[in-house]
Amino acid sequence: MAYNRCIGTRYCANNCPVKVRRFNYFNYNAEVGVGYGVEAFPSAIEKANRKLQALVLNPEVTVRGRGVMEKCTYCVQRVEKAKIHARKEGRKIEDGDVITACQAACSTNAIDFGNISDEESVVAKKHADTRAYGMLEQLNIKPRTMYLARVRNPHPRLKTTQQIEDLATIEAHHGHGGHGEGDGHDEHAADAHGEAAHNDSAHSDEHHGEEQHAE
Amino acid sequence: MSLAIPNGLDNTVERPGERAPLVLGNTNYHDITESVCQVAERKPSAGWVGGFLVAFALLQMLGLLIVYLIYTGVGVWGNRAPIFWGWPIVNFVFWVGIGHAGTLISAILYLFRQEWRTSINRAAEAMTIFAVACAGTFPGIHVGRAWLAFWLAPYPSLNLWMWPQFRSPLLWDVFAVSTYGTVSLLFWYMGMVPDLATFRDRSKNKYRRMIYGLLCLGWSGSSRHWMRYEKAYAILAALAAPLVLSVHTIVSFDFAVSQVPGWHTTIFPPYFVAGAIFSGFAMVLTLMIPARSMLNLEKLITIRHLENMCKIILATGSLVGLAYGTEFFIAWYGQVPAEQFAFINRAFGPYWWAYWTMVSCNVISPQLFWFKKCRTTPWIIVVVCIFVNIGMWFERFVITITSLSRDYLPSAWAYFSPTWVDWGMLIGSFGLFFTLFLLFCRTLPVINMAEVKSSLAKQHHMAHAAAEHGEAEH
Amino acid sequence: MSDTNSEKIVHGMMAEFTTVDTLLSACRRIRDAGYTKTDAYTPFPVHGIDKALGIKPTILPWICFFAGLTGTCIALTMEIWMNGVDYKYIISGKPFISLPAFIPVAFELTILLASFGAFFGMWALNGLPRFSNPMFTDPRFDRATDDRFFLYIDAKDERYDAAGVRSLLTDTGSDYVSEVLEDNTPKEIPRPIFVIWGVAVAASVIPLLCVLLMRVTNSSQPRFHIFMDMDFSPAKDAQQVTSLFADNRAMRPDVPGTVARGQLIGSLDVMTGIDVDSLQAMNAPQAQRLVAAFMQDDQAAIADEVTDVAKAEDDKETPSVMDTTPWVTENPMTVDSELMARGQQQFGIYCSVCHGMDGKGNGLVNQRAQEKGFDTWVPPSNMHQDTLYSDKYPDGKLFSTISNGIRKMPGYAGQIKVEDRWAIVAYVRALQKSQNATMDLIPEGRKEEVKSAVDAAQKELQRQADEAAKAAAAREQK
Amino acid sequence: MIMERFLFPRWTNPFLLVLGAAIGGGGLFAAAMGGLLTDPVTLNIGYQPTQPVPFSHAIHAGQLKLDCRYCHNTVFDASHAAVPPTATCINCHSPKNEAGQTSLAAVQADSLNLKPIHESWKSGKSMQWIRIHNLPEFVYFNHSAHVNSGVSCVSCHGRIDQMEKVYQHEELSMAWCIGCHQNPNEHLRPKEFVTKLDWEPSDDFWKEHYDVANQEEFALKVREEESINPQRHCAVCHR
Repeated sequence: MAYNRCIGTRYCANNCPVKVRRFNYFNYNAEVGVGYGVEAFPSAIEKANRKLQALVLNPEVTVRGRGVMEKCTYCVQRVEKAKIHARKEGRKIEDGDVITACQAACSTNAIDFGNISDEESVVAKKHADTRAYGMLEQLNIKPRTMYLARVRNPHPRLKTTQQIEDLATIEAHHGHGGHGEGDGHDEHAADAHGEAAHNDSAHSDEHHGEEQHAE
Repeated sequence: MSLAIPNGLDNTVERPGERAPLVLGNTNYHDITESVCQVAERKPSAGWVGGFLVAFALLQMLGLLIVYLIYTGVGVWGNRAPIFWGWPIVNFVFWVGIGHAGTLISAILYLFRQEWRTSINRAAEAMTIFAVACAGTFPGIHVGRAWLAFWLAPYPSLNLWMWPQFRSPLLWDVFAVSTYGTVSLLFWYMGMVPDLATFRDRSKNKYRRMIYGLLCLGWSGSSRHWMRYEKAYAILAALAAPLVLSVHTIVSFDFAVSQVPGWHTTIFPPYFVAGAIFSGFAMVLTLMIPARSMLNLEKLITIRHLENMCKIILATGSLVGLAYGTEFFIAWYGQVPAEQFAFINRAFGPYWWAYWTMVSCNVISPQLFWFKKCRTTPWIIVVVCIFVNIGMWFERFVITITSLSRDYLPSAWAYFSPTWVDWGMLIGSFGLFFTLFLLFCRTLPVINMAEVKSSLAKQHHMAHAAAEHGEAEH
Repeated sequence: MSDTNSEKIVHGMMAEFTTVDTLLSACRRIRDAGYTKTDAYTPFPVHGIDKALGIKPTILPWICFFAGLTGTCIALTMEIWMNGVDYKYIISGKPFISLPAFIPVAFELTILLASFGAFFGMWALNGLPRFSNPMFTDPRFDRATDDRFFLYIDAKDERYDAAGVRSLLTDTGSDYVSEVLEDNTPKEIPRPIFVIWGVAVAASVIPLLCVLLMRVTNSSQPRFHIFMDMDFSPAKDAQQVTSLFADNRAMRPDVPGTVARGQLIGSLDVMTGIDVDSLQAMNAPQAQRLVAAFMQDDQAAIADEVTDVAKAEDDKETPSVMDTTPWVTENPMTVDSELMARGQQQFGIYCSVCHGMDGKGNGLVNQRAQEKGFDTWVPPSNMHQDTLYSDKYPDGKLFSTISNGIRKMPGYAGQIKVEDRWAIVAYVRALQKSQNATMDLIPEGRKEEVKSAVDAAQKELQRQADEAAKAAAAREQK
Repeated sequence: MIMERFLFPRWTNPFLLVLGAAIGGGGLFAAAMGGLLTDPVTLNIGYQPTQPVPFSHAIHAGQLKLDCRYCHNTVFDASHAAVPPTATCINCHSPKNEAGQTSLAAVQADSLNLKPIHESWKSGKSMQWIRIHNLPEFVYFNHSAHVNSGVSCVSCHGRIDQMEKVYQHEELSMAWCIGCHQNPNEHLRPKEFVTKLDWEPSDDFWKEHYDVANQEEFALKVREEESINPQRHCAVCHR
């Protein structure tokens, strides 16, 4: 999101199939003085209510004004910082360079973040996992965020015939097109990234066997 | 010089080998001038003054609400995730639809040589302009930062050096609606120039004469001018005809190009255009029927005109009904679960009331026009047309809001409820429309005198020729 | 009719008709009579009159066609250039030059420009707007837009002759034939209009001059923000002020008693240049004070603990703390060419300003201070004295001097990173060595190279000295 | 009576031409003025505020050849090129005490101009320097990313070392940033000369050190080697 370029038609939000976008309908920073009238002068910011300021707004991202769309940016400030850091050191982004805020906060380490165009990275490997699936993939929206399906009935000898067949189809499918996502991002090679999360909610084939969390 | 048409003749009856007259009464050219000019020249009636005051008050309310909106933020509307487009867009599409009839009557009926258009085209065109003005208001104020809406224009900014995104249907929409507004305005104005010259030449007052003189650009009625004028008019009609079809097509792209279930359908362009013509004609009739009696124009806008328009309403209304059916068929036939759900949800989901209001107003009520009695009785026409207007507003409501409120993920479903600002702006937009329309009635020629005279001349010529023919036979 | 009328210019002759048919037959008659500069004025377009008068078809359709074509070209060029060439941006995987997506705008602009062509072209070809027209002089002509039809023969016509035309027109059945005369309204454009225009043009120069002045001069006023959205952020950036903290600084110092992650370089020994374990054994209270000061991030206290210079100078009997402290004697960094380069660079930035690039204590700041003769200035030390060599002045002590200053030299701990200070130490050692180095110290392979470089440098120095001497001699002579 | 009928005077016909020309000319003039007025050269360049202390970059950076990093020491490491704390000034300008002594070797210890610095040093309150090169806060310019790629200070700040009183020398508009991101070649130089504002390579410099013919070739080579490909998507500068 380039917040400063957004004029707020909200068309993107309508079209977002997963409805993750939110809109700044009002000026939620009025308290700290960033308004659209006389209050907008910087000197008044200091005089204004300090409540929000005490929450320590992140200086590395734009504090959104009124009338702009809002979206998770995959912590672009951290991504850019890591990219610049890696550039100074003359190397490529590696696993662990970018820790997104959600990843840092996740108490069960369920989130991985990294460079999906680097086949050796953890996320790329998890994207290639047979358990990996994207939300609403059938719409051809090519999500970069992937989830991992539950692990069920791990012992081969306990698998039902149905499960073995299913697994065979899934594996065949991944063998063909599983690595496609990274290819379109040459220009953004360094920031191509993705997530892989262990998902503990039900996937499509609810009726197959036991469920087990992959911790 | 009068024509031998008895006063009060029923011109809705077709006699073989003979054209029914389009102008009634003992009419000559001067009578036409008189009956049209009296509308603007006499003192305003109490009804006009009252109507204008009400409309103007509503316009003020719209203005104040816009100020409030821009000062506070677009959250004053009922738009909430996931319904990011609410009433403003419903109103926009509704008004754009209304704005189709005028240019359609002027352009397409002109190209098809439908003489009966001459009495109604001016007012219908004016209505088009005013409806487009109402429509243009909404997307302008709908964006979150209205003061930056000029970023949509492809102007060279020395500061940013950024260009708009031509692959987005929203930008097509900007171009379509602004082009449509501009061309309609040119078309309307150009058609009015000879009549403005008539107004000039009848002016008793120096300033009136000066103002109309300026507006009519020194029109003298020279045959050379008329020839180029007619050519230009024909060309503009030929250009406006595809334009009028394209506008609602492109507006429908805003929806059809997206991937919201219920929006993403290829039927939208023709369906929107049919709906637009339908609602536009309904609005023209809603206005014309009271206006013709209040402004004493019954001889010029005859029952035959009304009947013809009713036939078009019947046709387009049935087309719209067909489109509703087709949507359901395609949803079933396409076998996309999300799409199927969207349509079942429309008819039987939480907005069932809106859907069935739409269907009954748009598809069922115009079926009355199969009966000649209904299409020739003005009050029945008005009632049906008001229902059609309501129905067409609900059509846009159903498309925009039911589709958005329930799309792919049930975790992101919601129910829309409008705020008082939504209501105020809908009503205020009618204030804008009627203020402009009432001003138009008082200051500009409401009927295209030159064209009516021209068709009268043709009638006369034909009558003359028939008489001569008859004489020769005897 | 007054006398003035006879002097008026006669434009032509017009005749009034009441029906289309009489007009048309009159038109045919005058056409057949050979008149070409003729025209008819009617309240509505009369069909067949172009033939009756012999009017040629218009070129308007061509104007429209080319205007429309221009519209298409402008739209496509604009879209292709803007989205496909000048600023490429990936939008949902669509190609940069996406013709289907470009069609709607191209279509709309085609229609728009073609309509402009038809509209403006028509007025231009008609010579309109034209407000003053001799035809309007006659009040009877007002009915030309109502229900009367006028035929007009221009006086410029070759066959025009007033009496003949009048009789011809009367002959066609017109009951009103009249000469079209110039009206007597003023012909000259009123002077005030030009005055107003002139004033407007003159006034428009003022904004132009203002803008040009803005372009060439500096201003103490910051840039004007037209739309302030998000230009000023309530989030605090580095080095901004805030009312939230007593010291008004938005940047916060480290929490006392902690070392931020990633900020501990090596060990305390590396950070201070002191062998802290030995110090603990020798002078436990001092060691504790030092560590405490370090943990509090109290630069002044650290400096006090490390370099109690005043005490050392006043009390010559007790040995200075500087001498008794167990300094780190070996540079803890890996000394390699990279570190040396780093040291040289950092020395160049921070040290050379006073100590000079060669470390002899005569940097540009010193030179200027000496020149101006400030009594508060103390010349920096020459690093090439044996008391500063590593045997008497251990690396740790040099590090500590850089960090905390000594005597009148300020400490640079705040400006130079720990690793860089050690790099400077390494470089200073090399610099010291270089001054008294002999050829024996140079590896065999590079002796030649160094020798020639030294020779060249000496020659250059000699040349500079000679030049300086010459210049001095010249000055003296003057 | 008849003569009272209003007729447009005859001068209106020629006047229309004059009016047309005036409207056309006026429109062109207005458009040109609009463009000129909103041109960043008009709006942005030349901001020269008066600082609390008349610090002369011409003396310090020009004559005394202090490296930029002596004061702005974070520029190679951080996004922000630090404005020096009072302590950095005190390195050379420590105040006199009652006895007329300075705690450090000092120049201009009595100067009135330095009074605010000395007061700040005593009170511990920061100097209120006025920021000149101030981008809107939704722009995230990173100094270290640029200087480490070999973009000199002079590219954005001009010849600060010649400025008695610093002013904004470049547009610092988005179009200007994009211009360089589109074609950065002419702004690249070897990293060791980034802070040398007056650096002019000698004729054989490129041949001798980099084995290329000229700066253009050097730029291409270094871009290839260090993959310096400035990007133009929004998230590079906006977050």
